[in-house]
Amino acid sequence: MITIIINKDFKPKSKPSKRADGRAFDELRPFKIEAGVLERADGSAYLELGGNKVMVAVYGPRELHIRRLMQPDRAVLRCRYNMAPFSVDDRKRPGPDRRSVEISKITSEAIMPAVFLEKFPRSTIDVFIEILEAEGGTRCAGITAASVALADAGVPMRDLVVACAAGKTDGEVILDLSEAEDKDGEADVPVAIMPRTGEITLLQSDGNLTTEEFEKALNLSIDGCMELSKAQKEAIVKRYGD
Amino acid sequence: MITIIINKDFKPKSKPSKRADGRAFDELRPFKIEAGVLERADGSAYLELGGNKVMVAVYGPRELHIRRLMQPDRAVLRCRYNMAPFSVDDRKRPGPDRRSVEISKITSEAIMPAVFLEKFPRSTIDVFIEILEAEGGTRCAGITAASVALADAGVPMRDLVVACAAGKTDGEVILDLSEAEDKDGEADVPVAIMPRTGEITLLQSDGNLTTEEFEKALNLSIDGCMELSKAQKEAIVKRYGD
Amino acid sequence: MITIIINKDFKPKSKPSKRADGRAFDELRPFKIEAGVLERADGSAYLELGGNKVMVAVYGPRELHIRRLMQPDRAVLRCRYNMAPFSVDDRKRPGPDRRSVEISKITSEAIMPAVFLEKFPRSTIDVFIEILEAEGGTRCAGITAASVALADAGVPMRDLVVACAAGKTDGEVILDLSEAEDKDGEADVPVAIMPRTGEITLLQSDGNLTTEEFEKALNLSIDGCMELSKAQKEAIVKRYGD
Amino acid sequence: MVIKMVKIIPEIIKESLTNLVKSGERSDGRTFDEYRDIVLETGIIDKAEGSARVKIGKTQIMVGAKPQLGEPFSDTPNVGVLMTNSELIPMAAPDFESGPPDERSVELSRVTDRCMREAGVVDLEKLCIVEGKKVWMVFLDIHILDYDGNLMDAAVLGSMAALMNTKIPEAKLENDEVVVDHEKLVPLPIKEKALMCTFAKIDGELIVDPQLEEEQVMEARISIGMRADGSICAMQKGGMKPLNKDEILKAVQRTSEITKKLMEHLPQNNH
Amino acid sequence: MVIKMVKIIPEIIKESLTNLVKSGERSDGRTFDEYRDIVLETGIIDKAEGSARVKIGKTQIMVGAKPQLGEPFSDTPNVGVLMTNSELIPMAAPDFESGPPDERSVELSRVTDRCMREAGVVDLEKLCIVEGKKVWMVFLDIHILDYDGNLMDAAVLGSMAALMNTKIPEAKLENDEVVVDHEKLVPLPIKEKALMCTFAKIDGELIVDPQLEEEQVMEARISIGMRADGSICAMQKGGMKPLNKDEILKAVQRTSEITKKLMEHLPQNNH
Amino acid sequence: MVIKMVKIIPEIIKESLTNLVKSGERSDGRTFDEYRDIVLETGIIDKAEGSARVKIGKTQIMVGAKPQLGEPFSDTPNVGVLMTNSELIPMAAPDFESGPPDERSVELSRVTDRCMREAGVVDLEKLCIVEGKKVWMVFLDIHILDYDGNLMDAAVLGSMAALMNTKIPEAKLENDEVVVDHEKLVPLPIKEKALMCTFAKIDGELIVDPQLEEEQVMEARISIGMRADGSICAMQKGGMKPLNKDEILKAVQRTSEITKKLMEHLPQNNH
Repeated sequence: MITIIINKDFKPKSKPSKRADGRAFDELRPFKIEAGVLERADGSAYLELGGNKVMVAVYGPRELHIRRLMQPDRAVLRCRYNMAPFSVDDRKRPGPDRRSVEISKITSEAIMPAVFLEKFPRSTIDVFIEILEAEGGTRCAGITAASVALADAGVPMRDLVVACAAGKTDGEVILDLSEAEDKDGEADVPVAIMPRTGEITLLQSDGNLTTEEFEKALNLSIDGCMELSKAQKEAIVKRYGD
Repeated sequence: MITIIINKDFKPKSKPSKRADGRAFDELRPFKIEAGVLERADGSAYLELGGNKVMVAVYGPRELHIRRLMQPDRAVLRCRYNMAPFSVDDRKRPGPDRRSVEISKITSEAIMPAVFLEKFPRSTIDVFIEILEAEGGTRCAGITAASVALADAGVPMRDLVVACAAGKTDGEVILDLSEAEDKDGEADVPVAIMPRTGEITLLQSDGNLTTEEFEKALNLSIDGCMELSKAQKEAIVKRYGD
Repeated sequence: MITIIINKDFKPKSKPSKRADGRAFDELRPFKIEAGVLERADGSAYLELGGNKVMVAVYGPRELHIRRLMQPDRAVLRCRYNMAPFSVDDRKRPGPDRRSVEISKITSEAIMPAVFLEKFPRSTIDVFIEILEAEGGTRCAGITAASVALADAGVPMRDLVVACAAGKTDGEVILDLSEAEDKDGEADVPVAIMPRTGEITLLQSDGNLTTEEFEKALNLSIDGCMELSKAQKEAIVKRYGD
Repeated sequence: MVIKMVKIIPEIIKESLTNLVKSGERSDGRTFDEYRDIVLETGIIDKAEGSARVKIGKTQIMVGAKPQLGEPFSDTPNVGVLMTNSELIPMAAPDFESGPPDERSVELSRVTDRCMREAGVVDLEKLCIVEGKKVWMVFLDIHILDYDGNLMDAAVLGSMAALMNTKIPEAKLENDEVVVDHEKLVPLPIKEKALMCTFAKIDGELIVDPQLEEEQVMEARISIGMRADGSICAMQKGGMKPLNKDEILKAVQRTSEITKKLMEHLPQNNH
Repeated sequence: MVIKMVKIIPEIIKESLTNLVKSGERSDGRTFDEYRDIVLETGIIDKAEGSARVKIGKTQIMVGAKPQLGEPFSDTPNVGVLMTNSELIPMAAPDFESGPPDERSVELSRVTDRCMREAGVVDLEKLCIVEGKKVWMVFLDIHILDYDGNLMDAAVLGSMAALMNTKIPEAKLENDEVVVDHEKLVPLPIKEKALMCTFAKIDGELIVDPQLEEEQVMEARISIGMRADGSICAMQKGGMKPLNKDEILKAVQRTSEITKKLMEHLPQNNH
Repeated sequence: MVIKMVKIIPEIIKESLTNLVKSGERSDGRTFDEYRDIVLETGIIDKAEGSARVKIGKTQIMVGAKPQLGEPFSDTPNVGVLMTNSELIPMAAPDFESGPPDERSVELSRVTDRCMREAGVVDLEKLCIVEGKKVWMVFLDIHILDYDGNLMDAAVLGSMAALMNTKIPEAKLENDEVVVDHEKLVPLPIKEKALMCTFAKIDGELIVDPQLEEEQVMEARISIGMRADGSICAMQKGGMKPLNKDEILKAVQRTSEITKKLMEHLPQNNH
């Protein structure tokens, strides 16, 4: 029942790099994506990317009990990004903080363009993203896993949104910063796209970049997204067949 | 109007003990129970047990304003156990803490089996337990007083739930631990029963006991309950006559 | 569009004093009042009094969404007094504290008698008072500005409530204590009146006063109110014409 | 048995109470300047260093005082701290709710606090143990058990009595260490006595110590805190209608008389 | 596609489950004393000093243990601290909600905490570094991922396994300074083993390890924490109906048997 | 007089605004690259060590900066701290509510904070007084008074101006004591200048500085923070529809031009 795509045979396909883990500048960390990993949720997915471990549950479309949130012509999409207390080096106090509130908001906005919300007026689709272990890039990992969980829940979508970050460390623009690279890095550019059209649904930039470096980072992120996109689809195929 | 049962003539009825306050192993602390001690509440009771002073108010059955709590076929019973800030040695910060949340929950469960909730669909019965002074065994004292307050409010019940703890100190199983005995003690077993059937509606055990010791503590608690039960009934008779 | 009444030509009209800022005992600090200073609000006003800077916005009468607050026969008047974090010497943590909760309550009670609430059943009128800079006497400044903002919003009123404090420093009863005078002072008596009838809608006294001193402070406050009342009316005339 | 109905029909009660006041009477037979029966007990909670239970008619509150060692505020390094807190717990009335203190509860504790503080009831300087470092903080907790009107006067009376009842451990500085001796208890240093007197305005008349139904129909309320020496230490107007100046001055005058009698309820010395 | 309907029709399920129990059966074919399949993995979260994932049937939880340096409680200056927290995160069931822990969650963590603490699972005295000043505080966080009943037993099993899996840095007092060496990790000192065994009462019968639908129709619940030596270290009754004494004593007896088998799921040593 | 009705009829406004954009126009006559009138005043709050009021068209905000002594974060012991907070107070718009910051408010303050921090606007190392022990923490509080769109650019402009306006007391280490001289005020050390430029996408076109009605109908939003040297220090996409790569790169290019002009609104030196 459970689909596992382990990226074990991953080999560098480009020029050598000085990255601590030996990756090329345009190389993702090893990853795996599984669909349908939880019983109670309507849809679910599990994703590992480097040291990140992310679980996503989707409930809905279902009735929305809070009347003032209700939309007469479409479903509401609510995403909750949450870190487990044990997911980081120093225990995180349970409950939302400002960072998770912001990430929850932009995650909703990243996924929303792909979902046919207009098919489910007055209802809600709830996406719960749990970061079980964090090692840099969790917001993108959460979005990538959430799309798979939505598909697993049978929610009709235009496309499977996928997300990946590029950044800059030691003056070089590289793909998919690890936690260590992010900490010492100069910039981080998380991006989410709808791969069919290449349209961008999440974009942030944190740190200093020239406009050229930014463009390079943006392109690199999109390449990373395309690669993860394949794994998303394989996870769904493994779960449901073609 | 107010009924007072002072347990002043209480004398040891069993073998001598080494307890600090001179009680026998199966002896309750002095206690008194009064019904009808408040004006605004629909029902009320006051209980002293050793150094414990407990006041209970009951409101209801009354309309329930929170729709999502409403039950179509029965009343909701809501208990709130609260300690006054001055009730303990080190001032307690006002507001619920985890301990009082748990005690409120198990108090509700302890009382519920006795109440004919099905007679009052869509309504609520609210039980407010205020610990004015705490000296060990407040959860049981609260339950015992709450039953009297419910009866005083005219809430129809199968039985008057009554609660009492036994425990283990210095290797001996004894009834109704005082605060000092609880602090140095090895185990505490709070129990609530419906005395007509002997059925148990509250049971916790905290500390290490052999299965034999546990059974002894359970029996001792039930004996204590039976004794307190008489005082509950006398309090109600004193208030309303036979 | 915006009305400014700057009290620059203000000259002492009574006996000299030993007040740090050279004011006579019955002299207000320089002040100005403007109506209609915000775009989104239905009504607004800005007031300076000494170092105090106060902005008020009024929304309503508008629909009240919280059903349990709704009044079938009149509008609800809700006032929120809030200090900006940068308005005081030591940064104020955002959000309500006990002081602002009390001031919000008495501000509502001070303004309510003047408003024809019965004309707007089931609705709310919301008054938001922001203290941008505080230098003693902000609760009175807020009430005075709030009346102008209510008038600017077109809310029908019996009168324009106006507020001012008197107090006692160095054994002398004086009008309109500055922050420094309040800190070293012995008492403070904030008063709000409806100037047409002289009726008092706010009255507090904080500090020790003989009954004679209290009466003197009360009279002085009322005089201060009458002077501010003129400026309120001029602000409205400047905004709307006669 | 049926669900209990809300019992008050305010318009009818209002008319009846107003008519009574018009003819100089009150529903419980009191005169306009007469308090309900007051019962005051102190020292009722063994675990509280000071405590009092006050009944004014059917209104019943408990006040507990607990000292704690703490740091003084940086702008008053040589004085102790008095903290007043109150809770309108849901036990006391059908419309009181669980949760953080609402605006009525905040007003009650702040007015009580100002009355005690501005009157100089406690000699806070004597609560300083080490200047700028260690002082006694006294927490006054006002617990409302049964609400039948006039909480302000009950809270101030209970607080005054609880403070007079309070004993704190002796604290000394020995070899740069603060030694707190829980065996040697000394009375809290009480400097002044102050009480509060509340009037409700009904049909233009001021009546003292309003019971609940009078509060429910009153036009306005005025509470006046007064010291034993007759000076005003606190005042707070409440309610949705105005008062005029004469009414206020008359209330002050009457408070002077009434407070003298109220003071008799306090114990003679603190103990 | 239509909005999903709430799937449970409790009355019908209740009847069917009750009838099964009457005839000595359960909906998934288990006997009354039989647990669902248990899968236990430890050390799955690299950033947590100890971790475990427990699956009991379709119920799935994760537990992480993280040590932090802190001050001991003033009344127990020479022992470390174990803090247990749980969250019924909305991922795990359609009716779990975001927000501060509700009463079910508080009960779960408090019962787990008592079970671990009273059994003496961790040798807390060895977690003291400097008496009265510095001790290890171990935070146990119970994260519910998938809820299909019997969280109590899962939480205790996961907590026990996570603690046995926990390594803490060596901490020494050198020249009046606490030196914490993150390179030298030592196993958390485990003194005892304890697990919990929960029974649901349906139609007067006690069945172990209730799955969700059994919990939804049960009359009452009893959870019994037991140490490897057979002593009872925790007990908690739940549910809206009573239990009688015989049922309780029978449950204790059966727990002794079942716990022995449950213990086999734990690793032999802590590592 | 009747209760005011909600004034916006989004579909009609949407069509009208979209049609305008199609023909290269905007409702207030601006070009796609044109800001509304900007009014910037600094030093308006005497009690704040730095302050600014920004009006962009009818949008009005105030920013106050207040330094406080504090401890540095343990992983950056030799740098000061910049804390940014914003409140969408209910004064500013009919749909803003009292209470803790909502997600819009959190995003606003976090994006502003990143823009200031990543641009290196304040020389935080100079805010260290004693390494690991005492640093200046500068609190930036963004207070929204009137909301007519484009809060991001207003918040960054106001924050930049308030920081340039900020003076902090001289703090020195003398005989192991930190001496803070409130008479000697020194300007906050400003290292870089950075501003933000926000575009709304309507009908596929990007228009700068959207006013409220443009925000209400926009498909997406992109905010770009840029330093005086033309480097990108922050970026945040918003809104419910996607952007394509060309749109983003074009927005970056246009930001370079527009930011130069925006910078002219800032004072020449900090003072």
